[in-house]
Amino acid sequence: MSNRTMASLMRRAKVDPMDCYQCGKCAAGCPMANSMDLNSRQIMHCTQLGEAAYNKLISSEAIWLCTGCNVCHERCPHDVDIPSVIEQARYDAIEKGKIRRKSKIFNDIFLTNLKLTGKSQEAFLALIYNMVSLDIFQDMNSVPHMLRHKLVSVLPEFIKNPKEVSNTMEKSKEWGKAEK
Amino acid sequence: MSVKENWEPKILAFCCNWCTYTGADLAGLNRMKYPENVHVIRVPCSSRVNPQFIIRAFQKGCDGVMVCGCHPGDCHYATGNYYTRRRFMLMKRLLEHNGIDPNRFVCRWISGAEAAKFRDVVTQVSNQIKAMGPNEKFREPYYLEKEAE
Amino acid sequence: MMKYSFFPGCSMGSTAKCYRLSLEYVCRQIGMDLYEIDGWNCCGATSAHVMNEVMGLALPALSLAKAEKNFPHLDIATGCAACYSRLKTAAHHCKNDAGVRYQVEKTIGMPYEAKREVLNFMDIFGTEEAMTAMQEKIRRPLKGLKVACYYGCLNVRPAAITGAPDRENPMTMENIISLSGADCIDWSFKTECCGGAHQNDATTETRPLVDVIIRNAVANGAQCIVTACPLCNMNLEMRQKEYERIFGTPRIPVFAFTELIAIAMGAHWNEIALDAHYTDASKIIAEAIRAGKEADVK
Amino acid sequence: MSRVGVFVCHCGTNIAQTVDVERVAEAAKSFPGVVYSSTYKYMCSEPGQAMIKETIEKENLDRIVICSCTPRMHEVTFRKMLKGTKINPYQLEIANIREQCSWVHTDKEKATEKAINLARMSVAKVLLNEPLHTSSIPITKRALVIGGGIAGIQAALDIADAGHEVVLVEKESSIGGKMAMLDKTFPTLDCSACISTPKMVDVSQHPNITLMTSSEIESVGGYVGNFDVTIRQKAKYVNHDICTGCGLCETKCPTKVISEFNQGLAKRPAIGKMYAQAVPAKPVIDPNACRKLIDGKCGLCAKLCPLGCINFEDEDKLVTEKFGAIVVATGYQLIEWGELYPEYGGGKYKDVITGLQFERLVNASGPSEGHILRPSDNTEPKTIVIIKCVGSRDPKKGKSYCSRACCMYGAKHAHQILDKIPGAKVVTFYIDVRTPGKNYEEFYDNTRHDGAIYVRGRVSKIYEEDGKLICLGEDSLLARKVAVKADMVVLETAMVPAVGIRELAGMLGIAVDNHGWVTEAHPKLRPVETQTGGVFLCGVCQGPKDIPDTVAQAGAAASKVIGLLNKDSMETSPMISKVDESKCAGCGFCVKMCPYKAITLEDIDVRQGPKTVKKTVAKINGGLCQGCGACNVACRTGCIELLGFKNNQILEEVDSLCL
Repeated sequence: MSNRTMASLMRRAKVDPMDCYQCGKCAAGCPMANSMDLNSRQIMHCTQLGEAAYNKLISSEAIWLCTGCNVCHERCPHDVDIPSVIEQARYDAIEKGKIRRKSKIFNDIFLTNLKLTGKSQEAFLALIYNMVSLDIFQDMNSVPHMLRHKLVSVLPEFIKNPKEVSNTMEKSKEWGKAEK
Repeated sequence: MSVKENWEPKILAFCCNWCTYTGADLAGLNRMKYPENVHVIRVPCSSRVNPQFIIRAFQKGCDGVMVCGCHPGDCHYATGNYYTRRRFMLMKRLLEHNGIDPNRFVCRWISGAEAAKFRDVVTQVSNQIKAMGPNEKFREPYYLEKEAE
Repeated sequence: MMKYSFFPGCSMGSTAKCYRLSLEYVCRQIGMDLYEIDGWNCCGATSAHVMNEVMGLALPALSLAKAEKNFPHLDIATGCAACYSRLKTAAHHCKNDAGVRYQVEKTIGMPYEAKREVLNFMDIFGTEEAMTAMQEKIRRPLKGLKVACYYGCLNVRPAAITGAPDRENPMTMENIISLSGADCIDWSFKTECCGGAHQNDATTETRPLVDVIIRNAVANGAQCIVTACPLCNMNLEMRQKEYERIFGTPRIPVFAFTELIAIAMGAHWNEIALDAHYTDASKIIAEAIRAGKEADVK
Repeated sequence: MSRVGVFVCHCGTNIAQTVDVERVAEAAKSFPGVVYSSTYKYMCSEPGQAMIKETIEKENLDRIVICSCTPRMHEVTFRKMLKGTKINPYQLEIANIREQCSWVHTDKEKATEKAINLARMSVAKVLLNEPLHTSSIPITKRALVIGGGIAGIQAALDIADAGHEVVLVEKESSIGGKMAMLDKTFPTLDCSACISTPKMVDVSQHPNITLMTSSEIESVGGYVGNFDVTIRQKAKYVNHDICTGCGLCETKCPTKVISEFNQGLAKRPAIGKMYAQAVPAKPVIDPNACRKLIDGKCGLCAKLCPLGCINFEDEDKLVTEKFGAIVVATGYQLIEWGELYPEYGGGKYKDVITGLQFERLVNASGPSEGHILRPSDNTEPKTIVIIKCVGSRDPKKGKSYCSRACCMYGAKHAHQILDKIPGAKVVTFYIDVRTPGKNYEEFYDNTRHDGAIYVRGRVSKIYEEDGKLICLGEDSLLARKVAVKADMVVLETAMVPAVGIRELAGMLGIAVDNHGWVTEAHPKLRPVETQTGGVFLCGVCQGPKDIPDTVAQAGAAASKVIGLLNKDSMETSPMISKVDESKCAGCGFCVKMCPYKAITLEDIDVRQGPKTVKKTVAKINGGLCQGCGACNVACRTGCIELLGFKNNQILEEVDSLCL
């Protein structure tokens, strides 16, 4: 591949896109395929076609819907590590500021929370996410059950030294490989 | 001895008739380009290459020697290149023992279809030898004198 | 020697109450020691590795490095599939790629050599030693309970990281559960993804995933599903009411696999908070215990 | 004093445009031994050759160097040319100044320099060339055909029809191979048995063919024209000389085991014919199933046989025979897919079957008498999924290659289902449809018109729910996931080489590729020859192919065998190793090196002063030696020389480059 962006993507993902012969076994097994605007087979096709198609890929919703379950890679006859391609495509998307709205909200809340407490607080996350994303009533019917059985605590919990975590997170960003 | 300007190394390549020589022909057929300083000697099999030939080449003024054959397992004569492989592991050490940089001696597997690999290997070896400069060890005084002229 | 460093993960302290209590119960019974990693932190799943490559490796490595410092001779155990995957990935890359290890060590400011293995509790309870110990402690076998063992995706895949020998039809959990006397059904969605990673930010899209899993389990005769991951567990059971309304999905209790073992060992319901499940499980468990007693009498 | 002539070819402009040929010719005049040099537009052309011949006469040359294209191209041409002159054809060297000089370089100055160097090296070598003469070896006019499938049958018949004796060896108890299992053949849909059984009968009745069933090759010695082959005839426990094939034993045998011929879909007795039309039409006992042979408790067949043919004491026999040529036609088997594809159930679903199992199901002489029934419950399936490329085109789990026949027999299966089951639905999952053959595309077209649905995508998973096999695939043309609820699934699995091919190849000294397919001598120009002289191949053992190609290849192999056997003797290459017995110490190191077992140690008488003493020396068999030269290097005393590539010849080449 002559194109530098593509060459760099493939080096990082350790995948040769031309290994893929578009049989579709990956998409057939993908649990999310029907919700994706580009399914895993089409994602690989985008990487085969070059820069323009790749730009379409990094603007897609699909890369944010991948659950990383790896069933595509597991069953691929040519052992193409599709999750790794998607992962790298996401980093490229982040660098260009193209993140699916809901994913951005969720990930930002998650990482902010993590930075502050060193732990993820499932209930708080869900609550804040629902408010910011305007899905206010999502999962609300589970709340009484959770509170009754003390499945969530009312106050946020902290790990011993949250500072270490926030330091690690800050330093991680210094290496590049996608920001935010 | 100082390296003369525009110095070109002399590189000898022993190529087996069935794979590498065919690959070299294919490189020609495809009009691939590689340095002129490589000369091929055709042998039926890489296992035909007597270590004596290599010593002689260095002695007489070659700067690099290559032995190329079929990929292990693909030998036209079934097992010949396995002998080559073992022989030239020892050869490298022998050269080192004698004070010749073992990097001047290269053993590669190039099939009849790998014209591009032939070109790449030959080019790379040629550049490598060029960077190393002329071989001075092991040579008969006559050739050294001739070169000094 | 059944001793492990223990990485609990965030869910163990909250939503996975049943899992944690039953896990602790079983460990007490068989004399397995878990040493919680001092000062462990969240592994970052599912956001860190999505947003930043190094962060996705450094966060789990931070906990692993601490474990390595405190308990240099113990393998690391974790009960959550997502944590397992992140920890194992970090350990795998640090072990096999000197460049990654350098980056990670610089980032966390600690040395980390990735000398010890990261294990999930199926690996741990699946060892011969643990199996024998558990077998000895079974007091009231659960007779006739039909169980679908659900592994989820990250406990078995990717193969290069987990090293799981069979990714389509693994049997470790079945072997463990069969100790409890329950019958494990043969079904086809053991290792399909439940979409847990996107249960907040892509709820609509992940709903059908849970639906097909539960349907296949029920179609193959399962009375309950057991998992080895708090995220899977919550995702499979929390919204069943909603799925029933939307897809007509049948309702089915979902347990952590340690719960069934704990019950078979004689744990009291309160001890392991069995009533904290979203779908009532008391009936089938009581039935299984009763059948077990009858079989014993005969 | 040698008189060398150097002829430099322009090759039109191919050489001349980057190499100054005149300068090369001029420089050549100064080389030691050279008395003449010239250039010409096309040396290989008729006038070019005439010019060389004339010059040889005129200048009284005794050896020549031609600077032209690669020796792989025209060495043979020029050697033939020399046959008509006073020079021995081996007094020739070719300097490769086209492929390895003019075509790969651009700098004319440097290229010319290199061409001069190459010419000098060739001149240095040719000075040491010796006249060589071909010798001849006699040929045994009998052929051995290994494998009794349609390839072996065809080859045996063709060779026998040409008047040569043939021995056909088959490891099973009947010939017929895979073709005998099939129901119909694409694209004409003629009945496989109807076209193959007459050929099988022809084999059994042909006066020139000796049929050895239940036999395997034990060892192979010798060389082209003179092979010594030992064949193991496995015990049949039935005396075929008196057996009439009445079949009484078969019907009464109480032991029933899984039938391999019916692909596990039915049972067979422990004694019996492989199938109804078996040739020879006589039973054998399966020693792994027969109760009498296992624990001595039965022997019913022996009591029943009216002619007393049963002999439980029968033993394997070894026979050694001489052959002039060998044809390898060992065929294929289907890949064991169960272990490889856990996502397809790994074999736990009874109604997920292979293409060959389907052939038995749909075959009128098969277990269900031609009714397509589900193996699990013997009901007629309504929806059938056909999955192609299972094990083929799958480098991670199976094989990287395309099995070539599956697209067509997949279409045939679809056609047969639609034909036999009214209202049936057939969904074929494919990656590509490959129909390169006469009337193949038309057949595929018809199948689609018959109603077969083709979905482009590979199935990711098969699972059972509510008694249906659910096939999850992607319709990649719509980019949507599809789940087909099937009653039966047919997997068109990959062809893999027959078991034991590597051992057989080892005995024959032929090569197999990393999959185990036998390697032909040249993929295009020598497709039925192997690298060992006198050993030919045909059929699927060389790589997946369909019946027409197999039969065509069998005919081709037969014609090569006939061509060889029609000769009384054959010439051998003179460029082989030669031992200088006076120097040989008899260490035997070369014996171990030789890949062709061409070297043996022998005692000879030598005169030492007044006495005659015994001495052990290496002897080279000219028929076996292929001229690789491995023994030369191994020889401690330097007494073995490879004619045409002698040590001093190569050393001279080295020296002359460094001048």
